This record gives sequence, structure tokens and C-alpha cells, in this order.
Amino acid sequence: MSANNKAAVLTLDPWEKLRRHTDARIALGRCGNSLPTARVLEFAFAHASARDAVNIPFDAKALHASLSELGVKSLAISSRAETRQIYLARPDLGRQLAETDAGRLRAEVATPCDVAIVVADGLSSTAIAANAIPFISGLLPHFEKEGLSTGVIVTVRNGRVAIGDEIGALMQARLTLMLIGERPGLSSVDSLGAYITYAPRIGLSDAARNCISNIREAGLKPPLAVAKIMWLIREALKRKLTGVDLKEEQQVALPES
Amino acid sequence: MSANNKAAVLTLDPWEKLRRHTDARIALGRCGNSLPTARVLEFAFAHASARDAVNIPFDAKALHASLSELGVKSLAISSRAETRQIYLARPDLGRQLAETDAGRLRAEVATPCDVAIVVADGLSSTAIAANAIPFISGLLPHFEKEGLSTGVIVTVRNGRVAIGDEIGALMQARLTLMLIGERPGLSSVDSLGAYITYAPRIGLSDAARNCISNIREAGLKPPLAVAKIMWLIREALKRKLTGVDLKEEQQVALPES
Amino acid sequence: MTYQISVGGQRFRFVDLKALMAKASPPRSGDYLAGVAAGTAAENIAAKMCLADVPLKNFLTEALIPYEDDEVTRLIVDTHDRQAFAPVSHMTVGQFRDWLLSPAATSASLAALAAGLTPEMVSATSKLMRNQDLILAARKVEVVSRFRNTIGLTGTMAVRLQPNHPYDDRLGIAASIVDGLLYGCGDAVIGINPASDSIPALTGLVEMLAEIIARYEIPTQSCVLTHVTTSIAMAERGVPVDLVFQSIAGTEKTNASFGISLATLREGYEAGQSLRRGTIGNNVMYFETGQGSSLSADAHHGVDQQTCEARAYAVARAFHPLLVNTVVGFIGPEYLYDGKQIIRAGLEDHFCGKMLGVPMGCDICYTNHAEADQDDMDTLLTLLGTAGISFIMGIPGADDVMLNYQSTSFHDQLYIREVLGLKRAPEFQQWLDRMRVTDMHGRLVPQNPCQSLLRIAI
Amino acid sequence: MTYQISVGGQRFRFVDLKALMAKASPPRSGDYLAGVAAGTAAENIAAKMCLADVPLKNFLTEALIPYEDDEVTRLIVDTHDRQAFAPVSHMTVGQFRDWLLSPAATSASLAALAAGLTPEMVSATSKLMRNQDLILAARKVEVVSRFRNTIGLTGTMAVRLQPNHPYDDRLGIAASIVDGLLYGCGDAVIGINPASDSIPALTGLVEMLAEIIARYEIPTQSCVLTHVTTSIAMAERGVPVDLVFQSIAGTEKTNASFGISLATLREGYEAGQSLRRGTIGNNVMYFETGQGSSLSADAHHGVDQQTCEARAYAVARAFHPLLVNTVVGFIGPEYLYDGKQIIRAGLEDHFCGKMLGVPMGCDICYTNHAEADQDDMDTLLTLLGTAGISFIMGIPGADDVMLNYQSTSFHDQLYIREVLGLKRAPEFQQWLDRMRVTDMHGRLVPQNPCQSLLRIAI
Ligand code: B12
Ligand code: B12
Repeated sequence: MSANNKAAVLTLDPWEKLRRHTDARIALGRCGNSLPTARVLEFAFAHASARDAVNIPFDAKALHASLSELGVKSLAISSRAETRQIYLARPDLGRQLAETDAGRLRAEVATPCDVAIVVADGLSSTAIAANAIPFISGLLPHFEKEGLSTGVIVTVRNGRVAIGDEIGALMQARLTLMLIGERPGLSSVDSLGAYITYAPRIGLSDAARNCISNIREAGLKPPLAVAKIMWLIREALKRKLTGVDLKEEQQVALPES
Repeated sequence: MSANNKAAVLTLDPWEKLRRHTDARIALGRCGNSLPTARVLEFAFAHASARDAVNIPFDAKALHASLSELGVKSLAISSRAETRQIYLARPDLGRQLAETDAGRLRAEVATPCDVAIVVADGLSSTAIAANAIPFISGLLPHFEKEGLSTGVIVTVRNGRVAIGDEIGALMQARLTLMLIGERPGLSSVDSLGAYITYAPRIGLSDAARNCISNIREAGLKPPLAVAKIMWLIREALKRKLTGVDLKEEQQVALPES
Repeated sequence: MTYQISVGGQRFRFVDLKALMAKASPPRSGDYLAGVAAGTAAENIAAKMCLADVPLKNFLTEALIPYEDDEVTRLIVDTHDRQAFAPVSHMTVGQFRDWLLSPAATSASLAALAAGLTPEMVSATSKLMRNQDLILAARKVEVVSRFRNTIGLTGTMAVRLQPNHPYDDRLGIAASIVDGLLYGCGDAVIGINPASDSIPALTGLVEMLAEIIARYEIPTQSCVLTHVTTSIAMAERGVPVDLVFQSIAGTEKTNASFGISLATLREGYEAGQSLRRGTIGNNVMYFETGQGSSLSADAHHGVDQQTCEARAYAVARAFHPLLVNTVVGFIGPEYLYDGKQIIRAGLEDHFCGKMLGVPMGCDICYTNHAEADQDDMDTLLTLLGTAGISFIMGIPGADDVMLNYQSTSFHDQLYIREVLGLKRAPEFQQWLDRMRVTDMHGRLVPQNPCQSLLRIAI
Repeated sequence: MTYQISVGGQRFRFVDLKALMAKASPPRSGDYLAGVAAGTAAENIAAKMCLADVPLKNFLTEALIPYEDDEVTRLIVDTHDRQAFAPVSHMTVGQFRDWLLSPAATSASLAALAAGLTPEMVSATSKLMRNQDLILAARKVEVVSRFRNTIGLTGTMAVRLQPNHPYDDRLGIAASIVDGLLYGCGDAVIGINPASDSIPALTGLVEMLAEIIARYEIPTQSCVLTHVTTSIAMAERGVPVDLVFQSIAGTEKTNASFGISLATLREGYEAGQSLRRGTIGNNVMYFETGQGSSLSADAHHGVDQQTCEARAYAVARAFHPLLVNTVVGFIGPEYLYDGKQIIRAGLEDHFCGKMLGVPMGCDICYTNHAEADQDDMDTLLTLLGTAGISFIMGIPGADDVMLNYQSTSFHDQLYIREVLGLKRAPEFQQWLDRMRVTDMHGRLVPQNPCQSLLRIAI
């Protein structure tokens, strides 16, 4: 029996050095055809952590503090999904403003604006905690330079992408920029998505938006994401549309790997 | 294609007449190797019904009314499993008397008795509703004839077999006779089990009991079950034991099929 | 038309065929969310019983979504082949289930029948079937498609190599491709979900894949899973697009929410054909689907989510796809709550797709907000392997670092090949032997650093 | 000895090996009920990681239930074969898992190893394994046992014909036997659970089965599943008992609650042997087990229910059983809550039993108070078929009209044979051909009313 012969049990993959190019789980090796024990358990632990990440409550207070440091006014509202459990089961409720909040928001809106910036926890409040401020602080100077007005920044607890339509409409914005926590993965629980919708109003479908995804330090870094979104916003306002008919054509240099 | 040829689809089993001997699902036929649609759906409906049967609440009032018609005093108590859901999840609680009930029972007990009769819903209150009275009304005349005393008949909501140990001890009974609803099956949701335990006291195991099962009209009919239990009770009291060392040896005629 | 039945002393009424179908569906969260599910277990079974007695013919006259309102309904009705339907046209849904499981239903008779079946018929039938029935019937069907290799032969199972990267880094993607090829994956397609939507960036990815496939003469095809309109734009510029991808769904309105219509798909199909990049076949489309998308887009018309899904396969088959992939647990628990519902849906989708003649694969997967884990994936993989699935996903370590969900891994496909003896697409298998990735029995051989495929990632 | 580990910035402590094992178990209701389960998913995985590093040797010195207190522990320790253990004695639990899945673990090496393994070792290993691992490893093992036919050969699966009746009516039982035989079932055993506990009644049943087997020269064995002491009593009176049955569990105290001890089992074994009724082998014992029985009897000593169960197989193997059957979902949701937990437990039990060298079958089943249905049974059946299960149950229509639970049916075994190509015990298959129940490929042939086996039920 070759039990004493460790080499016969584990087959290593001689391309481990490729791991520096990606977070993907490559070159894991195998015992027979199977994943080695250590890899199985790492995966299981990552799964436990990702599941927890879904339920970490959104810290709106901290976000609002940081926003006011940036000198921006903000307003915290909620969707109709009152608990995290309801949020998961009822995406329809995550797309609607809690009843009293529509009024509160309307009261805040003095004049129409170009871009309504909305920040929602989505499926990962961690994504917001980690990436919303880096993104917004990179974005606002561009807005200022290009003369784009924003209203109050609205933060949403238990929000879905489409809730930005109602918010943008209430704010009489030409375009909604929604920053939302993407569902957590095993290797990244902090990935941010940015969705833009021209002429936001209730009832739009996803075909009417554009999206930039995987915004985070180990993904599309916030400064690069800002450059991409600025290109899209400029084109959208110029061509008066977002969605499938708007295709990103600019050559953005990707970071070195 | 032989689709038009119905015979090629369904293979019948030419022993359907054997069905008169049993409720078992025999001679179902087949399409290829599979169960015909009608049989699959009958099964599914029976499953839905059996699941419901587990949750039909125990109608203690009706039982007590019938018992008093038989001229017997009875006392309704509960186990510590307060809801049906808790009952299913926590068999340990189903084995313990609710706190105040022990006192209530003690107050009822004037003198020791030979047999403590306990009736518990178990997993099927339907079994109790259908078979407890036929069984008890057949049993009591034998008790009277043979001079066996019983105390108050105790009925238990959300009870397990072993709760009879505590009750029998409190009643200072020589033996507990527990009638309990067996878990519902697809073809019978009303099957009663009868368990006897000599010298009942907390902490006994099932090795110390005997059991008669499947008591119902389409199973072991109540009168026959009474005959069997009387034999066991007599032997138990004579030999001062129940459990694995007590084996039923009498030749009981089985009903004709 | 209303439907009714008495069972167990109770009378059950169903306002129409749509309601009957919905209430006959095995329980799942999406149908509850949509408010179309049965209220009790008894009603659920009664609906099945009632549905069992509905003649298959009824589905040809009683459209679940009106002909006038929906181009998918029009496609289904207009392309229905009455002659192919004839052999089963006298049957009820229940009799059809029996027939499917009987020896009368063979690989040949089922192939001939496919064009005569509508998605509603097969969806209805599946609702009467247990898991074992879905497996038994599906494994009788052989759907073969070809581009640069042969997918779907009985006894084979292909794998999509899915080398995603969070910012489309070429070396990162290449590293995953190497990993996948050296684990013997990639015969279904080497398919990247791009994080980016920028045409220049996507073009770069398409070219990179084309180059790898050409350099190593890999008998497989590539795909960059971007929006069909983007693929069309690239094809028009002469970018070497192999397969044209699109997410599709079973109602016109859902497709509209995806920014497509049948006309868009037709354009995509023609764009793909125009490039003539297939060598042994012309199946140029790669579609993805999944229960819940119509409800998510508020475009389900009160039709249960499984039937919406089956209708997506009718959309697919109109374009002779190489691959149709139900991404079964991808969206989340609001549509398929847990492992059990995902497993059931995976088996249903595979069965329905195969019955309709579509080359059906499954992304056996779940998200981190659902009640499921890798054990459930092992289970569904084993069941679908037994059912004769055409292809599955291969993702490094089962963890997609860009789409944020878990699927099947390169190791998982080895597992299922080992226990069920499933082979790869024959052309690809020969190539693997030639490249010394596997031995002649298809078993992996240990690699050394001189393996030429390693050069892909430098 | 305490165990600890740091993962993800958190430190986890486990007071002893018993606690570590319990907290490393996949979630199940019984371990929660017992208060031994991990509190969080993170703790559960951390426990697995910690357990992976425990040397297998530790299980030989750190008894989960003290040697002094429990005769099952004494049996395990006293019969442990150090020489058989040698090849893996240097491994940790995690390394042992890897080894099991590697080509080093073969049918031959695993057979040689069995006596060197303790139930705690295999239980610990299983806790690190995914469903696919449990399948892959178990299918390498071949455990063969014999009485009047050969059970457990690779590529075969036997079926217990279970013809129960609510009041042991002979004709009722005979009717179910006819049904089962004509569906090609009964090679594992024709085994009745008697409703009655009366010795005269039981004797009648034993004689009836002996007579049927003799009259039709069926190469199989019978069993009346009464208490072992009753079988002993019958054997002493010369009643033709083939197999001696007993429910067993993994702790002395649980066995006591069943009214047995190792000594009782030894007596039963000798009683069975004394009758010399086997023709081609002497495996006379039939045992049943199932997770949860120790907790139910308040006799688990804080050990998790799966480990208690694995210890039952150590009890079983001491008596060279013909059949060991884990009745996996039999007791109820308080031990295995739903289909998922039942499926997982079935795979674990099969794996652990096979590793310990026991001829493992499974009663794939559930009760009406559990969250499970026939779809879950189809799933588990397919998985266990793939894993190489020795035998399963065959019950008319899957509905046991006496024990009140649902299991696998005569039809179900046909399904799994069809999709996986599993054969019957060879002697029994030959008999079925001879009796024109099946053709030479083992496929059922249509019957007519002249089939002589129909006379069993008149
Ligand atoms: C889930 C998902 C879907 C689901 C959405 C349904 C649902 N109920 O969730 C389905 C499978 C239907 C889907 C479809 C498509 N998706 Co998508 N999807 C995702 C995914 C994995 C997660 C999104 C998320 O977490 N949202 C956050 C939650 C909290 O918000 P939500 O309100 O519940 O989710 C909404 C949005 O996610 C939106 N949505 C989903 N995908 C897309 C894509 C685009 C372009 C837009 C505008 C909106 C959109 O749909 C949801 C319901 O309204 C992301 C990857 C990622 N890491 O984010 C890709 C992703 C966003 N999708 C992508 C693409 C390309 C598509 C398709 C266009 C593919 C195609 N060729 O058809 C289609 C069509 C989208 C559309 N216009 O409707 C790309 C976008 C690339 C880009 N930069 O533009 C991403 C980044 C993945 C990828 N690289 O392939 N998708
Ligand atoms: C479930 C069950 C078991 C479970 C019990 C564990 C549990 N937590 O439930 C297990 C698998 C461990 C079991 C074991 C045995 N059982 Co049993 N069991 C049943 C079953 C299917 C259902 C019981 C029920 O619904 N009880 C009602 C619920 C509400 O009460 P409970 O308090 O939760 O249940 C307790 C009793 O059921 C008791 N119990 C279970 N079986 C037996 C058997 C005997 C003889 C006694 C005294 C008590 C007993 O254990 C439970 C926990 O304390 C019945 C069949 C039926 N239709 O009733 C057979 C049945 C009662 N068992 C039977 C037998 C023979 C046995 C065994 C003796 C088999 C053997 N040879 O070892 C063993 C040992 C029992 C013992 N002395 O402990 C026979 C009894 C025949 C008779 N007339 O005496 C029955 C009728 C089935 C059969 N025909 O084979 N059993």
C-alpha cells in the first residue's frame, strides 16, 4: 500500500505561480480527482463568512458622517422591506420607498438636479462601508469641474437598484446614479455596483440602465470606476439615454496586474 | 411509434384481486419501470393528508365527555411541550408534565391504584378520537370483573409514551397503561398504540415496557387488542415485571381477512 | 375555461389553465412571491390531479399569455408542428407522462416529437413527475449540436470553462484558462463573463480567446458573454466572435427588460452565421436562462416561474443554439429558496429543455443569500449526470470571483466523470490526449512545468 | 485534552475531542436538541479545520465514552487491529480523507484497512467530506456477505422485500410478497416487521416464510424482525429462523434501553448459527440502526448522533452480519429535520459502515412529521446507488401500512437499476429468470395469471 508515500496522495499543480494573476481558486491540486481537505475547508469557511456578510446591518450613521466631512448633505431613508429577512424574500418591497420617506425626501428637494446620487446597502453593506466614500470623493470634483449639480445624497437601507428610479423622479433629476452593494462572493464580500438611469421614473426596466460592476480595491479600483462612470454620464446626458443603446466605447487603460 | 397502443404504455399486474387481503399498495401496474401517474398522485394526496393529521389538535373536551358517559372520572393535563411545533422538535418536553399539572394530579389521587390509564394524543389525535373510547369501554368491564382498580383517567396533550412513567408514579399505580396516537401513515392516520409499564417511575427506558400496536378498525381491532392487553396486564402483575422479559405467549385468534 | 376536481371530500376550483398550472407546481418561493402558488398541500396535489386529466390539445387553444400580447406565444403557436404532435395528440397530460416513461418513448421517437411539443405541455407534464421521472425521461433524449466539436452525444458531458476575473485582467483570465484546460475542461465553450461593457475591452477579450484556440488548435469555441447587441456590433467590425451570447426569458416583456426581442436575436444569429467560424457545425448561439427572471422583471403575466422558464427554451430552439444553460440558483432565494428547490428546478429545466429538443446544460449553482451549500451542488450534479446533462460549468474551485456565486468546479466534473463514466466531446478528448493533459481513457495525468499550455498565461 | 484553532481572526476552543467532533458535524436537528452542535457556521467550519489536524492515533487514546463506562467502547478498543491500522497510523484525519480519495485507496487496500479503523475515526473523517467525497470513497469498498446468496458484489444492489401488515394477516403478507417477488425483489431478505409480539404468532410467520422459500427454492433468506430474545426463544424451540434480527445502537446504555447487551447479541448469533440454515454462507445477523436512537434513549453521553451511529456499526461487525440497515429518516424530525439532513445522514452512514467493513444498506425513508417527500427519496436513492449501496428496502408503493412511514418501493429499485445498471444478487437473478419474472438481462417481463408464484397468496 502506498499510504506512506505522500506524493501518491496529493497531486500538485505545477502552475501555482499563476495565482498572482487572479483571486480565482486555481492550482488547488488534487487527491485523485478530488479537492484536498485544506481547500475544501477554506472554501467552507469563506462560505460561512459570505453568508454572514449578507446580514451585516447597514451603518448609515457612519456613512452620513463621512459624507458631511466631504461637505455633502445626505438623507437616510428605507425601502419598504423592514427587515433583512423580508428584504431577501421580497425584492419588490426593496424597490419601493417606505411610505413616510417619500414625503421626507420631497421636502428636501428644492430644485431639480442633474444627477441624483443614491447609495443603497443592497446585498452587502460591507461594500458600501469600504467603497462608497472612495468612489464619491473621487467623483464629486469631476461633477464640480463639469458643472453637474447633485441634490442631497440619499442613502437607502434594504434597497434594490430600481428604487433609484422613484428617488430620481422625486428629486427631478436628469439621471440617477445608484451605488449598491453587490451580492457577496466567497473571495470578495465588498464589491460595489454603480448603475445609471437616464430620466428616472417608476416602471423602468433594467434595459434602460447601464452598469459598472465589481468596484473595489481588488477589482475595478474606485478611481478607474469613476473615470468610466464619468464617460457614461457625459454620453448619457448628451445622447439623452442610458441602457442597451448606450455602449461604452472609450479605451480605458486597465490597471497593471 | 406505438403511442397509440395504450397496452404498450401501461403494464398491468394480473394480481389485482390480491388487494382484498391488504391495504398495502400492491398490483399498482407500471409504465416501463415507473409508477403510473394516477398512483403517483394518489400517493401524494395521501401524504398531504397524513402531514395534516399530525397537526390536528387534540379534542380533550370531547374525550372527557365520552369518558364521563362511561362513568369514569378524568383529568386533562399537558406536557411541557406547549405547542405542536415544540412537541415535534423536543420529545424530551413531551415526556415531562407541565409544572402546575403535577400538583393538580397529586390533588386528585386519593389512594394507590392497580392500573393508571393514560391517554395521550402522541402524533395522531385522530387515533385517540377514533379508538380510545372503543378500547377503554371494552377494557373497563374486564378490570371490574378481575377486581383491578384504576384511578382517574389522565389525558395528556402533546404527550410521549414515557410521560406515563411520571403519571403512574404520582398515582402510585402498580402499572401504567398508556394509550397513544401512533405517527400517521399514508394509509392509516388513526392507529393507536398501547404501552404498559410495571412499577412506573421517572427514568425507565423502553426496555421496561411492552407494546401493542396498530390498534384500529382496519388494523388490530379494539376488542382483540383488549384481549391481548388483558393477558399482558395479568402476567405483568403476576410476574411483577414488564419489558423484554415478558413475552406474549397466548394464542390469540386473528380476525378473518 | 375553469377547471375543477373533487378529492378527499373537498372540491377545488381553478380559474384557468394558467392558475391550474401554477397551483400544480412543486412549492417554490418565487411562485409564493408572485402570489400564484397553491395555498395548501392538498390544493397543490388536487391541481396536479386535475392537470393530469387535461388533454395536451388544450394547450394549443388556451394560451397562458395571449397571442396578441406576446411574441413568444406567437412564436410557440406559429411554429408548432402538428404532424410531429400527432402521435401524442390524443393524450392527456397524465397519459403523456406515462408514455414518456414507457418503452414507447425512445431516443428516436422523442427526437421526432420535439417540434410537436410546446413548452406549456412539457412544463405541465413535469409538474406530475417525481425527481426520478424527470431523470428517467430526460436521459432518453439525445440532442446533438456542433460548432468545432460535438456536444450532447449520449454518454458524454461537456464543460464550459468559465475563467472570469473581476476586472477582466488578461493574465488573470489566462491563468484560469490554463487551470481549466489542464483539468480537461472547455469542450462546451471557453466563455468569459466580462466585468466590463466597453467595446474595446470586449474586443480584446474575444481576440485573446480566438488566438489561444487557434494557437493550440483546440477543438472548441469561445464566447464573451456580453449583450447580444454588443456582439453584433463586434461581429460587424469583423471581431472574431465564435458564439453569440444572450440571456433570454419566456415572455416578450422580460426579454424587453433585457433589452432584446426575437428580432434582436435573429440579428445576433445572422451576425454569428455571417462570420462562418464553425468548422463542423453552424450552431452559433449560446443562451442562458433561469427560473425567476420574468418575475424579477415584473413580466410573468401570472404564469408560474417554471412555465416561464420552459417558454424560454422555445425562444432558444428557434435559433438552433449550440448551448442552452439554465443558471439554476443564480438569482437568489426569492425565486428558489434552498437546496431542495434548486435541485428540483434544475431537474425540471433539464427535462423541459431536452423534451423541446434543446441542447441543455445547467449551471448548478447558488448564491450566498440562499439556503444552500456545496453538498446540494454535489447532489444536483450527480442527479443531472445521471439524467444525461449535455454540459455543466467549470469554475476554478467553484467560486466565481466576478459574478459572486458558487457553481461546479474543474474538480467536480472529474468527480462526475469518475462515478458515472461520462466522456468529453470526442474531438476535445482527442486533443487532450495529444496535449498529454489526459491519458487515452480521459484520466488526468500529472503535469510538469514544461507543459506547453502553461505558456497561455505568460 | 482541549483543542483550539484560529481562523478568520477568531479563536475557537473545544473542550475535548467529543465536543470537537460534535461541533464539526454538519448541522442537524438532533445535535441541536442534544445541545452539542456548533453555535455558528463559523464555529462549525473552525471545528472541521481543527479536527482535520487531529492525528488518527488520538482516537485510540482519547475515548469519547470512557472505557470503564461502556461496553461498546471496550469492544472497539479491545478488537482494534493495530497491524491493519499501520498503513494510515501516521495520518491526521484530514490526510486520511485525502488518502481515501486518492488512487492509493483501492478496494483491496480498504478491505485490509477496515479492522484497523474505529468508528470515531471514520465518523471524524466523514465530517470533513462533501457529499461527493462520501460517494467516491464508499464506492471503492466491496463488502460481501452470504447466507443463501451473495450480497454486496460491486455492480449489484439487493432489495429487502418488506411485506408488513397491520395485524400480521398471513394472506395480506403473502399478497405483498407476491407483489415484491414479481417485481424482482427479495434478494437481501424477505423480512417482516411483525405487529405482534406474541411468540405463537411470530412462529407462524417464520414458518410461513420458510415454507415459501423452500417450496419455490428461492435463493434468499427470511427474517421476522422481532426482539433478539424472542428469536432466541424461537430458535431454541427449533422454529426455522434464518436471520436473527436486532435494532442496535452505539452505546451500552442505548442498547440497554432496547433490552439488549453484547452478550444478548452473542447469544442471538449463536442461536442463529446453531440452526445451520445458510447454504452458501454463515452470515446470520440482520441489524438495524439509525441516527438519533441514543439521544432518544437519553444515552448519548454528549457524543454527536452521527458518531453514536458509527459506533453501532462497530457493534454490528463483531457479529459478521449479512445485512446492516440504517433506517435513516425513520424516527422523525427531532433528529433529522428535513430531506437535506436525511440525505446527508444516509450518505454518512453508508460511508462509515462500508469503511468499517459492514455490508451496508439503507432504508431510504421519512415520516409524515418530517419536512421531506418522495423527491428527496429519489435523490438519496440515486446518490446511494452511485455510492454502491449493498441493499435498499422494497415496500409496496413505498408506503409501509404498519410502521407508518415512507420508504423505497418495488418500482424505485427498478428505476435505480435502469439508470445505473445495477444487478441483483446473482443467484437470485438466475432464479428470477428461471421463474420467468425477468428476462436474462434482469428486466421484468409482463406476467399472466398462470405465474406459479401467484399461488403464494392463496
Ligand atoms: C443577478 C444578476 C443578473 C440577474 C438579474 C435579476 C435579479 N433579480 O437579480 C439576471 C440573471 C437576470 C441578469 C441578467 C443580465 N445581466 Co446581470 N448580473 C447579476 C449580478 C450577478 C448580481 C447583481 C447584483 O448583485 N445586484 C445588486 C442587487 C442588490 O440589486 P438588485 O436590484 O437586486 O439587482 C438588479 C441589478 O443587478 C440588475 N441587473 C442585473 N444585471 C444587470 C446588467 C445590466 C447591464 C443592468 C443595467 C442591470 C442589471 O437586475 C437586478 C434586478 O433589477 C451582476 C454581477 C455583480 N457582481 O454584480 C451581473 C451583471 C450586473 N450582469 C451583467 C450582464 C451583462 C447582464 C445581461 C446584460 C447579460 C445579457 N447579455 O443578457 C443580462 C440582462 C440585464 C438586463 N438588462 O436586465 C453584467 C454587467 C456588465 C456591465 N458592466 O454592463 C454583470 C456585471 C455580470 C457580468 N459581467 O456578466 N443579471
Ligand atoms: C419509532 C419506533 C421505534 C423507534 C423509537 C425511538 C423514537 N424516538 O421514536 C426505534 C427505531 C428506536 C424503535 C426500536 C424498536 N422497536 Co419500535 N417502533 C416505532 C414505531 C414505528 C412508531 C412508534 C410511535 O409512533 N410512537 C408514538 C410516539 C408519539 O410516542 P413516543 O414516545 O415518541 O415513542 C416511543 C415508543 O414508540 C417507544 N417504542 C418504540 N418502539 C417500541 C417497541 C417496544 C416493544 C416498546 C416497549 C416501546 C417502543 O419508543 C419511543 C421513544 O420512547 C412503532 C410502529 C407503530 N406503528 O407504532 C414501532 C414498534 C412499536 N416497535 C417495535 C419493535 C419490535 C421495536 C424493537 C423492539 C425492535 C428490536 N427488535 O429491537 C426496538 C426496541 C424498542 C425498545 N425497547 O426500545 C414494534 C413493537 C411490536 C410489539 N407489539 O411489541 C412496533 C409496533 C413496530 C414493529 N412491528 O416492528 N422503534
